[in-house]
Amino acid sequence: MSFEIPDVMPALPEIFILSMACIILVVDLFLSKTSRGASYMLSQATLIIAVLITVATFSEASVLSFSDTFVRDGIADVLKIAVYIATFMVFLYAKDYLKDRGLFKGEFYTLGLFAVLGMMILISAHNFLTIYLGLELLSLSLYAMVALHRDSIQASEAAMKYFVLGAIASGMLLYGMSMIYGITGSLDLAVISANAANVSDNIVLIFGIVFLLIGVAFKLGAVPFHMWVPDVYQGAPTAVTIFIGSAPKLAAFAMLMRLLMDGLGSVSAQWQDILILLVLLSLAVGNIVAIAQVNIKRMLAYSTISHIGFLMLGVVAGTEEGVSASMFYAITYTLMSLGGFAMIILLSRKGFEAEKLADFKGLNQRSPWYAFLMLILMFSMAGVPPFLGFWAKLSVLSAVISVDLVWLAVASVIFSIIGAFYYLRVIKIMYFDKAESSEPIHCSKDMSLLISVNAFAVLLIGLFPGGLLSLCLNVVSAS
Amino acid sequence: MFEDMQTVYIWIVLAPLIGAIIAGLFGKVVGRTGAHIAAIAGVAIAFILSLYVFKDIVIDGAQAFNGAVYTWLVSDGVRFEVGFLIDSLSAMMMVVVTFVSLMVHIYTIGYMKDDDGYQRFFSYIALFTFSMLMLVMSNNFLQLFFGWEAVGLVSYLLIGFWYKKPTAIYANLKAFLVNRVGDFGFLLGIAAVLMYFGSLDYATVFNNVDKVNNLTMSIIPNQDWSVITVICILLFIGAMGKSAQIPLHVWLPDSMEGPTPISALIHAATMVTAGIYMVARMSPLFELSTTALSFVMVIGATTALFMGMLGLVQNDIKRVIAYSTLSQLGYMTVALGASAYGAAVFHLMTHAFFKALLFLGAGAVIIAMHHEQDMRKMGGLRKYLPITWFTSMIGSLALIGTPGFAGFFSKDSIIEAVGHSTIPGASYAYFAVLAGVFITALYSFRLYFMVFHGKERMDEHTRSHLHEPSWVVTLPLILLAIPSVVIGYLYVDSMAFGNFFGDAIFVLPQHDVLGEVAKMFAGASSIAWAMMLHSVFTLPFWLAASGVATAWFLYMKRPDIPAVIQQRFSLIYTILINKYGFDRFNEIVFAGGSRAIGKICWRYFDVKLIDTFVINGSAKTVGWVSLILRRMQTGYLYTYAFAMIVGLCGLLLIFVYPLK
Amino acid sequence: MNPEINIAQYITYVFAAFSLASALMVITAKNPVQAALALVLTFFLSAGIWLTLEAEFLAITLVLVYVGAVMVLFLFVVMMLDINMAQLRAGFIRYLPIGLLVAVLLAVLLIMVVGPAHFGLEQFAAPTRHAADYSNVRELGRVMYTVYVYPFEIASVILLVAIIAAIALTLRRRPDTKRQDPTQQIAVKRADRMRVVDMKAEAKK
Amino acid sequence: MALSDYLIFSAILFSISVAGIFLNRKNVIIILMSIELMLLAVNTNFIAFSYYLGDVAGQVFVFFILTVAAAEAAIGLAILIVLFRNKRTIDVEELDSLNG
Amino acid sequence: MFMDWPLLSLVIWTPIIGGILVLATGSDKNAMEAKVLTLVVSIVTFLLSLPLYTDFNTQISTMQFVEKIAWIERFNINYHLGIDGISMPLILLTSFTTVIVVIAGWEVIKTRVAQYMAAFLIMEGLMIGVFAALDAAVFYVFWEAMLIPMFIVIGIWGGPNRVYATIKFFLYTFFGSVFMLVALLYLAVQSGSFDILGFHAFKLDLATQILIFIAFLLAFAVKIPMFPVHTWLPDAHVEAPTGGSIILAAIMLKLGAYGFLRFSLPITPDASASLDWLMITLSLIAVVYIGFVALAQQDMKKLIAYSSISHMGFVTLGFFIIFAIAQKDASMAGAAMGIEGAIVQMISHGFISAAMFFCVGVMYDRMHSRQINDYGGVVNTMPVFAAFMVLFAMANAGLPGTSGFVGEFMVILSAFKANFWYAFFAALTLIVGAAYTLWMVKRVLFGDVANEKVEKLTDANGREILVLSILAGTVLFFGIYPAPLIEVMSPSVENLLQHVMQSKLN
Repeated sequence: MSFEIPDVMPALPEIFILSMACIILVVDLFLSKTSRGASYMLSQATLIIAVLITVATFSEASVLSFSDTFVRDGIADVLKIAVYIATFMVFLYAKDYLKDRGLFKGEFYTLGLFAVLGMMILISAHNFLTIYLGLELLSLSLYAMVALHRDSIQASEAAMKYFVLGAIASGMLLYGMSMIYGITGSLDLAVISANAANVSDNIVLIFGIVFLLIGVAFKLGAVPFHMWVPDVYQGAPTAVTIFIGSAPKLAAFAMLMRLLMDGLGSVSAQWQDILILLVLLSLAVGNIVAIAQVNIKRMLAYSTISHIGFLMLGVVAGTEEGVSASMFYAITYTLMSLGGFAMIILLSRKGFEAEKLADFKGLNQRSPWYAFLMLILMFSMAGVPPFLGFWAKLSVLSAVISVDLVWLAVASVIFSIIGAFYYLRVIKIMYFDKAESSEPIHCSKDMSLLISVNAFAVLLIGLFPGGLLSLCLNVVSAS
Repeated sequence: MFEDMQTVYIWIVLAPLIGAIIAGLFGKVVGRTGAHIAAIAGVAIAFILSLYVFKDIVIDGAQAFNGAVYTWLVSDGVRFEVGFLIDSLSAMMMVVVTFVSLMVHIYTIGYMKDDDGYQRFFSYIALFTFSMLMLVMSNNFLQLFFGWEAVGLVSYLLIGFWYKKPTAIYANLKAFLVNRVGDFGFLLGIAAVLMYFGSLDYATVFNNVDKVNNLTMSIIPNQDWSVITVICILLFIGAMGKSAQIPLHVWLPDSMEGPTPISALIHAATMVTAGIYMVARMSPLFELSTTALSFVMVIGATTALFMGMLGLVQNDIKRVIAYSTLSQLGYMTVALGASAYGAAVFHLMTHAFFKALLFLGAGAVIIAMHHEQDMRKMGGLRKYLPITWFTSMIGSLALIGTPGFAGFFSKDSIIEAVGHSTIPGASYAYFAVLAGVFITALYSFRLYFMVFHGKERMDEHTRSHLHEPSWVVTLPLILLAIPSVVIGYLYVDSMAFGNFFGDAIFVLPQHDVLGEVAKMFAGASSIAWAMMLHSVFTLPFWLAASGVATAWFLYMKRPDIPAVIQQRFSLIYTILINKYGFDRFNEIVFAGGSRAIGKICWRYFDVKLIDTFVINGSAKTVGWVSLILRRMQTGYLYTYAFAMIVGLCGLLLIFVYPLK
Repeated sequence: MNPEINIAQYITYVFAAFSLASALMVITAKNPVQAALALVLTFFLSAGIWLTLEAEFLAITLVLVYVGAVMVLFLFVVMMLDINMAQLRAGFIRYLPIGLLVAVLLAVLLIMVVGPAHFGLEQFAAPTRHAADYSNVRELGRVMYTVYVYPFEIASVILLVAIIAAIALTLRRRPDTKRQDPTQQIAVKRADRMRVVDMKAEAKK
Repeated sequence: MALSDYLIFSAILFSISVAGIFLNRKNVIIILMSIELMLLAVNTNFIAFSYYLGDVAGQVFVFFILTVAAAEAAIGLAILIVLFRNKRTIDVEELDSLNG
Repeated sequence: MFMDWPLLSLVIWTPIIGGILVLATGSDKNAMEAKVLTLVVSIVTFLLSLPLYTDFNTQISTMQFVEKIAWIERFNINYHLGIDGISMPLILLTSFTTVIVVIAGWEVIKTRVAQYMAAFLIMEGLMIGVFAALDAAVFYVFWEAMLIPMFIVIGIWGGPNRVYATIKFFLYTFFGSVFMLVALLYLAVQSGSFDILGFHAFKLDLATQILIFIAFLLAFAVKIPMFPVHTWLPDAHVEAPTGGSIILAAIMLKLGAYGFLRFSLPITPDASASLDWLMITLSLIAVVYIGFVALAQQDMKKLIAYSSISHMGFVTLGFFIIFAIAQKDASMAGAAMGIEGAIVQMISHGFISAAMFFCVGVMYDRMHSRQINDYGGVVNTMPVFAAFMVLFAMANAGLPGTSGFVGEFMVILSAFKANFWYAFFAALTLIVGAAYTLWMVKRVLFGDVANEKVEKLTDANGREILVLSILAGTVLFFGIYPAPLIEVMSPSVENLLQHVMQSKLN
């Protein structure tokens, strides 16, 4: 057999991140406790440079490398940039929180960067194998990060649950992959796509797809494979929750898109119904159960589940518009989720986790500014215009309507009404309830700035969403 | 004098309005004197100009004026305008309205001199004059309705003038609402007019009656009703409200809670006759529907007789006159039903004078008695209040139709006209109006004797302060007494039987009862004289005379008998004292019923069914489902794993198994 | 039919049967050590099955990596954690029926699809066996560093992460052990050790 | 031997491992072992397919799965130890501080 | 002279940006600055909106002051604004009412003044945006965004049960509008853009039209609100601060009615025609049933709220009788009057309900009670105020000479053409409306001084009299001379009618 040395240039960002992660790992060993800031700074620099590298080499065209196990296209680049930025924000938001709790260690950053690498691999995967490995790299890093707060009973419990359920899910994913492999005879997504169309045995195909989808659904947190989400969100240190709740959703979306569109796009009729069922269940359970929550981290977890329902809606459509809408939704959701969790971090202090809804009482009296930021985020999550979340919903709804699934759109919006209630409740608590403490809110300048930028991005991109929407559509169409 | 008559008309309505604004908005600035000067000046200008218009139209025989002042709005090709139709009918009404109003204005200076709301009162009555003028001068239904409602508003404000009195504010609400019931029909009538005539202009409507004459409409499926009949009855429902015809009469007696001057002006002389005026104005329509005319006649006859009977048992001086007013309005309505529009309007005019006179006289008594209105505490006032006594006597004589007095001519014309009418219900009406004559005489002189003659039943303190009120009170009495005597004689020829109204009133030849009556006096140089001569041979005269005699016997000669009668005929008495139960019925069925419906609708439908059950219920259900689903998140790893496996099995069962 | 193949077939069936039996033991064993040992047995037997599928290298790897390393790690942890065995068994029977039901249901659902109807010999004919000089290891080796170099690199990163994670999570300096930190000792300042307290002279009562 | 025989074997193995996960209410370690069983089932699937398809990719996949599984086991056990240190137990039924 | 200015954008964004500036004044230490700034901004906006009237061409029915800029190319969404004779008066009403609201809240609001004022300014811009939008997406954005400030206003400055009320308000309206969103998206997907005028021309079969109509109905019926989805309104009104009630009644309710004109009727004319019986029934239920319910109220604000629902019944009645008229009479005479009457009713109700709520607010500020039973004989201590209140009560009861009469009158006239019974039930409001309004007036204003609290009342102050006078002037002006109002809307209504009568089915 002939073999060409693969072109490594498309994978430059991955290589860079990997190298930097290793460097930070080593550097951190030689840092004293007081100079841990260096690891942080290095990590942030890494992410910024990664953004620059990706932007500099950005191209909408699709490039395959490493014997077609790796693909770099516009979707990948956009999602990766989003991942870098999200992670950058996570690191910044997490800094004070980690410091207060004695978690300000190099491991957080190295594991974080490895998780980023895992996401990038997942995003650029073009082969079952790379999908699996990327997923595992990401998951293993996250399991470890959840457990990083070693003295916390909740964190270790959450990590254990996450780990076990994650392992089951990847087992199922693998089982599905084996089935698809068995009937299409390949692990390469393009080949699978070509072969799947000719498969005579639909039963086995759907059988495999069910298992595959369970793997993805777990990663996304879709019902009924969502059970880990609330527990992990609540149990993990908020600094980790914010990470789990943001960037990995982009990767999970990429995984969904790669598997279903790149790999099984030719047989979309076979998976559409399954996905619809997952969408409806996620919307229902996510929105309804969130109402009963008193812990805001848990509430946001259920909110995530419902958002995942919406996110998958675009993919249900199976069109370019649909996928681009979902991609837009993923990016949008990441941004909102970051802001939401950042608010929790903001209100937390040493020895105090502001994770009860009641901790937000009277925030408007204590700090109108932060209350306003949270208001933007909550309304955006509820899908009220002019905020970003509305356009995300509009895009996916428009996508499903354009494939004549109007009933699905109607069902979705009904659930979003239920959903609006608990977002409103947060606002109600902030604005209409009396503050229990008049203590002013302290936080570092950089965090304050970033959280403002974050919330205002939700508003401003909401006012001018055209660029991002077009970008998503263009990259999806080009690949 | 004026280049353009339209300017005159505009000033006629504007002058009282300006007076009202000055007295109302700037009452504090201009003070009491300023307020009454402004209001009286306004009305006086209106009166003088009205006289000028009367001369122009009636005496000089100028062409009737019909023109728009401005366009209210144009919609869908229909122009809604505010404009004037000045013909002999409106000219006459203008004079009556402004004259009585002026008298009442002057009288008020004395009557209200101690009241805190002096300026407010002048503002209201001036505003009333404006509204009433707008009503009578209107050349279209819209403006008619404007004035119609505006006088209702002022009436509302004036009945409740003493807003601290619970009875007053009850009465004004009642008055407004009952009037609204009438307006309800009126508005529908207007809508029907617009629908079938395409315009609200009188002229256009009357010119097009032929086109609509034979049309029918079906309100209840498969029941075709003549459009004209429907329109007329709907419009007449409006008149029933305003002119207090059974069963919408209930507000008028209660309206006596207002100060006496407005009882005279609004609830006797002018506003309540708006319905009569309106029907007369609509004669071209009503003439085409015998059904409507019968309806009008029966209602009017019933009112005339039965409301008069209520006057027999009242002891409140103003209420007696109020029931008398109701009865007289019934007479006018009967005349309308008999197509004797001229007689109706003629009676309207004479009634305006003598009823205003009676009311103002009663007011003078009330002032003198220190706001005592119970006749049982009066008596023998003749010597203390000579002018009041004399003018009141003139009023009473006019009311009962003593030959020569104003009321005689108008009332007799009506009775004769009804006698000649052949439409269904005419005989009942004829009986009613005849019986009414006796009743009228009886209650009128019952009042007269109880107040001015007989034993002095007031307490000592009151008696010691009894004296004739000042000239501002007596002057209007005298000025009103004059027309009460002479106006009938002067105008019976032209108004009732002549061509006074010209084109303003239209009567079909077969309905021309007044023409028939006139034939009786054919050959006489003056119908007035002929009527007077003829009267002594007619039933009404003797009925009236016997009424007076009965009153004298019962209340002067044998004051003990009424109590005996009261006991003997306690059932009838109870019925009368309860006013046939209309008030109770309305209170329980309509007022109570509405409130009950409202409460039931609200409590059970809005609150219970919609809010509690559907809205909060669905919210609760979601919350409940939420709690249940939440409980499924047990926290146990095996539950979660189990859920995943169940999910897997479920998906396989749903999507894979059916394919097999 | 070739008798040789038949024997291999029987061996496979026997291996499979025992493998499943020992797998059942894994999940039903009273003692985690027993479970671990049962798992080892399962792996061994499965490795045997893999051999019949001409995956010699992987079979060996399974034994070496799993039995040799992973299971030892398991045993090590089981021994290290001081677990009350008796207590851990409670409640198993109570949930057995429903668990069994679902497990059987799942098995049935799976088998209906993967059974002969879809994967019988008509659909997938048995491939001819490779010649004796065929090297499974070489085949794997040839693609591992060429076609699959990228996954290979990723796998190495995963192992690295596992190392980092394991260390980060379990390596700890016990708070109750007393250690000396020379840098701290040198950097000590007077204020850290001594506090000058100003006390007022107290008058005798 | 038909491919289905191998697949049925792994399907049963898969079911057993699944049952092991949710039947086990006391010991997290057994769950970890069940996961290993599950991966074994998957691996068998891949190898069987690889053999019947005559494609080496399946075996490569298994190779990586084995690698990852080892890493996974390491992290899983590490988490287990952390958990044990915190709670002094690995009883599944006591892992319920997070619920609802 | 203003034709070339982007006037619509100015009247939309001036208050919004002004609102943000007001927010920036921060804490209550700078309350005065915040108030003055708000007043200036609201007056400037009002002045900016005046040229919309003066420069309006009443001869044409097409959109005027059009602005169109590409906004979101991905969905072919344009920032497309423009007004016709229907939306222009409503915009003026909005900018006018905002000034009133600002003055109304001047001394009453004492906490978080800047936020309060800013909320109203932002709301103003958003509401004007709804009226001016010619792109469905732009419309929807404004439509929904408007809920946010109102939610906050009721929630922060509202009464004791404000949280329930405001969440009910938000979810209710949100419930309705999401269905509209789906319908709009469907139309956009089918027609390729969000252009509302494009929707008007877009052909749809009857089944689709009916579904779309129902989706729109849910949104607009909740907003108006129509029976039986009206129960949020009394709660919201009762709890809202005076300013909130005024805006809610004066403008927000009109948005729903406006939606029928801009969306339901022209986009789904055939569905509207086939479902007109439903709309008429609901409208008449609103007029009669809600009237009776109002009669049973003990809370003044609730009473006025129910009265609002009842009055808005006339609006929907006016819109939907046109089909019955067209059926009877091919010349359509009377149809335009129905719609014009309905629009006049919208405008007039804007003034009157604002005035009524302001009156209640004036008393509430002194007594801290809205219960009718706590009052009695207010006229003794507050004569000037009482005079105004009687005027507005009369206007509310539809007295001729006040603006309240015009719309009702036209609608009843028109309804008679459609069917006698429509007019009959609609005209019942003459009685019922007067009953609940005047009964309240009687119990609150008239009578002897009921208790010590009433005894201590002080008459309306200068600021209050200013507001009352402005409103009274407007109410009387439009009652006496409504022609200018009809004149501007006439061509647009004619145009609309022609469009609606053109079936989309073939």
